[in-house]
Amino acid sequence: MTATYTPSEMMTVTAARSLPNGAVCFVGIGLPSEAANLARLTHAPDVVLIYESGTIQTKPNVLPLSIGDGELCETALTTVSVPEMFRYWLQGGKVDVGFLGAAQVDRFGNLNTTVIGPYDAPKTRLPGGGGAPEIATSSKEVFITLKHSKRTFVDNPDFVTSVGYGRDGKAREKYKVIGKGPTRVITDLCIMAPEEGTNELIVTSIHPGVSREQIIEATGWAIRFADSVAETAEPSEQELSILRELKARTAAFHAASGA
Amino acid sequence: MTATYTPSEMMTVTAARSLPNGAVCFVGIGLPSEAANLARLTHAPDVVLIYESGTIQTKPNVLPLSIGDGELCETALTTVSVPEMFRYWLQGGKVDVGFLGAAQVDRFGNLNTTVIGPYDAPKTRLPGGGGAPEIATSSKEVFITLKHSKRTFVDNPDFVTSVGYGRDGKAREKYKVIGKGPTRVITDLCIMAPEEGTNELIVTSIHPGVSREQIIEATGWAIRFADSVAETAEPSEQELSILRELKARTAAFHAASGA
Amino acid sequence: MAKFMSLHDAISTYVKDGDTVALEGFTHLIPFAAGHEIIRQQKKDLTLVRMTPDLIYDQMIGMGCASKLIFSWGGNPGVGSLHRLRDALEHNWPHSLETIEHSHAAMANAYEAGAAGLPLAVLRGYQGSELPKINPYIRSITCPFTGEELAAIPSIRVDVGIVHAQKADRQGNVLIEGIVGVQKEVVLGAKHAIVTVEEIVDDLNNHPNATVLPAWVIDAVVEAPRGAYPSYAYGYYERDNSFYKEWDAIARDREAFLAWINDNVLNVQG
Amino acid sequence: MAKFMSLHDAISTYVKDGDTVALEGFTHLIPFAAGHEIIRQQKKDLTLVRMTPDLIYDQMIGMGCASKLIFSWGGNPGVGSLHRLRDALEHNWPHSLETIEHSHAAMANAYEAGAAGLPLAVLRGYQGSELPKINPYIRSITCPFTGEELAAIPSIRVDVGIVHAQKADRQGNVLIEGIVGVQKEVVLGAKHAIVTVEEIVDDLNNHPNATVLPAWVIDAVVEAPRGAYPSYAYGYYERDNSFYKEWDAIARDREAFLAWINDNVLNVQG
Repeated sequence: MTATYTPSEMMTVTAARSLPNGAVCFVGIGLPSEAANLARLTHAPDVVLIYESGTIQTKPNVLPLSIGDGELCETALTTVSVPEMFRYWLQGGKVDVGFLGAAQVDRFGNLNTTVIGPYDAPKTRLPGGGGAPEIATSSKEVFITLKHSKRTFVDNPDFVTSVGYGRDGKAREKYKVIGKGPTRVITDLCIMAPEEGTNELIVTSIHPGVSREQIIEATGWAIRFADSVAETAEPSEQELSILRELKARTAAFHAASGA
Repeated sequence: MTATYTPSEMMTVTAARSLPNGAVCFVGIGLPSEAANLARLTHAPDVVLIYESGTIQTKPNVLPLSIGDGELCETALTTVSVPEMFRYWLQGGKVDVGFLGAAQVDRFGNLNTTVIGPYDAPKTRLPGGGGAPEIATSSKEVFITLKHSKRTFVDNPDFVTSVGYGRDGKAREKYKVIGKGPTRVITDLCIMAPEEGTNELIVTSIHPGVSREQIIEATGWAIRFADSVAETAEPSEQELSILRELKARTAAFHAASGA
Repeated sequence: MAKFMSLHDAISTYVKDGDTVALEGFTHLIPFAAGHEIIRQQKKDLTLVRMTPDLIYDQMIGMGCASKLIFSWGGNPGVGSLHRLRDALEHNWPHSLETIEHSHAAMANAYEAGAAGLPLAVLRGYQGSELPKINPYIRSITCPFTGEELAAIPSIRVDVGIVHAQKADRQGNVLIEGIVGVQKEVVLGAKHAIVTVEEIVDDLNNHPNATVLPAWVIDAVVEAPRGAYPSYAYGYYERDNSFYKEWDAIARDREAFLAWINDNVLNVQG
Repeated sequence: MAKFMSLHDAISTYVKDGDTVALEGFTHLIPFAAGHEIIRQQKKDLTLVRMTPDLIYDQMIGMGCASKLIFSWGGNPGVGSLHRLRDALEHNWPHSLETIEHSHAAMANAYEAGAAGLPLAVLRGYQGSELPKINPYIRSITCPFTGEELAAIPSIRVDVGIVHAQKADRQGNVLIEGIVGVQKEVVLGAKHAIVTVEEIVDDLNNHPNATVLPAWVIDAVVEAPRGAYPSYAYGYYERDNSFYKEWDAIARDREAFLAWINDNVLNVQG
């Protein structure tokens, strides 16, 4: 019997499964935070979650709305200053996986979170880089998770805030000291990975019930598929119930907070 | 009635009186520590004492033997890491007075704590710079205290560990960002200060009962005297009794420690 | 040496039109009370520095206090955009706003270097990012030992640094606990520092390695209970995540924004 | 990820002849037990790094473990000289010792930069000092914003970092309190880290901003009660200042030194 689940749940569960137990993960807010905490509550109880607010090895009972909710500090092993977080823990090479979301990603895994349109006369001003530019380069590898659409998977973005493999796919060859870059992109439709040799993202696994046409339609460039494309395993009942409980706890908590 | 006191007590009391109440003082171990704590226990209750071990605003009940005795931490407002101490507090410009001792000082207030004889084939290997090279340059001003003798007040030292005014008296003109340098040297015979224009140390005050000849005899260069030389005020009964109690407490504590 | 002052007097004494000002606090301990007082006193032409402008700068920018913003992430955390910031950047309302944009790592390093009295911060940063193309203050140095090229940015040393903390003792020493962000760095690197606190106590009762700002690095200590609301103060009250969500609708609309400021800032005693 | 190991196994597993090793602890928490185990295992050709060599390196140098010393203040604090260090430098006994000499500020910055993963540390240091004349690793960089010349030195990232701390929990997370020195930095910048602790406890019970080293930055945790004696462990025992004074006479004389080591290190179980 397969469970009933939404594409969004499929994305979160798949993203969560990517994280190995024991990995040290620098967690972006939103989808990455949801996935990383689901991993911790399921197959990866010893995953180490770090947030840029300085909270190390945190185990929030509810998902934080911001990157610095009190819950993160209260459940952390310890909390360090923000300069120390970026200097010792991220730049110091302690992070196995940087887990990022983005407004836009291109075929080489470059992320735009800065601007749509010209920088000086923006059509849409996005929030900006935050921790991502250095999470993208100082983590040993990077996972990216975001919803799949032509607005998010774009060709030739207006800005590269955080590097994947650069606009030519070869940016990482220029730098001596840098992580591997994005090794996996998880969406609500599929899993992508950089193709060996070109570093172009190609589809390596398709979620159950999703067609190749759907993926092609939702991607802003001529997306290619690996020679052998897997079908992503469905979420288990247990994963779904833990995820749903987490989200319910979170909603109840944030509705009541600030009193 | 004048009290009976030793030249060493005269030196400590005079050094202590130099410190204004409320000054932030980066304290070297030994004579400076004795003087700075005497100041705190007498006329300068709000002097802020900082030790390079990271202890800030410390109020030791007994004099520490080392720069990092437990007493310093237990009586401090807070204790920071050693990198933070040197970066934020010293280099960050928070220190009014750097209070230093030395093995040797020359006519321009340069300090040698490194070596007697050639560096590569030392006659006597001294402990080295420790905190002094940057205390000498990052403090707003520097006080130096040491016993007066031809071994300590030398012409052309074998090494300049921590700069006063340089071997030519003009070193501070080269640097844009630096404190004023040594403004006062306190010995068991007299007080010296840099002469305006030349920056050469000249005697500005002579301790009671000390002759000019004694000072000349104890100085390794042709020491000069200010046009108007004061007589240093004697220690008061109160200063002496507080100093003696402090030293007695200290001796008793260290004899009993480590149990 | 810290003086105890009213919020009104602290802001009017130390914050001048045209100053470079940082109200810091990383999600936690954001000095909203102080920001509101700056709005009430109609300060102008400020260069505002903050890693995450958050609602407080959205409000100050919307009220025309700022001519320039130095920042690294300008969103409403977990909610979406800062609409007043966007309105300034996209439509010059209420007037144009110059920006200098960094990454978090760079700004955290710049505050650190400012506290350390250095003119620049050095980090392994911005590799492959296009931020250096639009920010002329991102340059580089070459390591004389390895030949590696590293990013260099100016340190941050502001005219006035403003932070909120849990406690001050009666001498004006301040304790900060929990997510401590860049608060120590902004204060140590500032020409003048204002600290608002939840309460003034006899004894900080602090851990030996706690984050304590001695009174002699602070100019003004202001008692401002709930002074970080709707952000939070660890040990006192929680973040009002609901208000952060509600802000999205308020700030989307210029009239709704002005009405909110009128009711909640201008017509409120500081 | 930290493993609980015996002192013997931790040293024999991670410390190899020829390694660059730092046993740190600024006056407080000096890892004497670990240093003695290195002597017992007769490690050779080590490059020893420590701001203040203290008695522990005096002993290791006297027993011929080191071929090189990187340091910034080589005295017996409050007492005088380190006679074994001086004998090595002045008379090559038991053999010659190369030195690289810095100031405290420089070494503290170098450890900080090592923890931060940088190849160099940048500081406003060594102005007017003659140390750059005898240390070729003191160079400079020029600030691209102000033109100021600043000192640059290589960061410190050792093969094995060894520190002593108060407590580890049963997962191997370590709490350090009091004078924390450069302990965090040496561990974070090291290829391998060994931490000896006073005791292993169920819960660190730590303050939210305490200095905690997570188990995943440590290779070996060793229970070594009184492992910092004759230095001290805040909350456990005080510094034996009397022994520091007595050491002066012991270390002055080669025979007395060898006898002391024989009785107190070699013939003692690790």
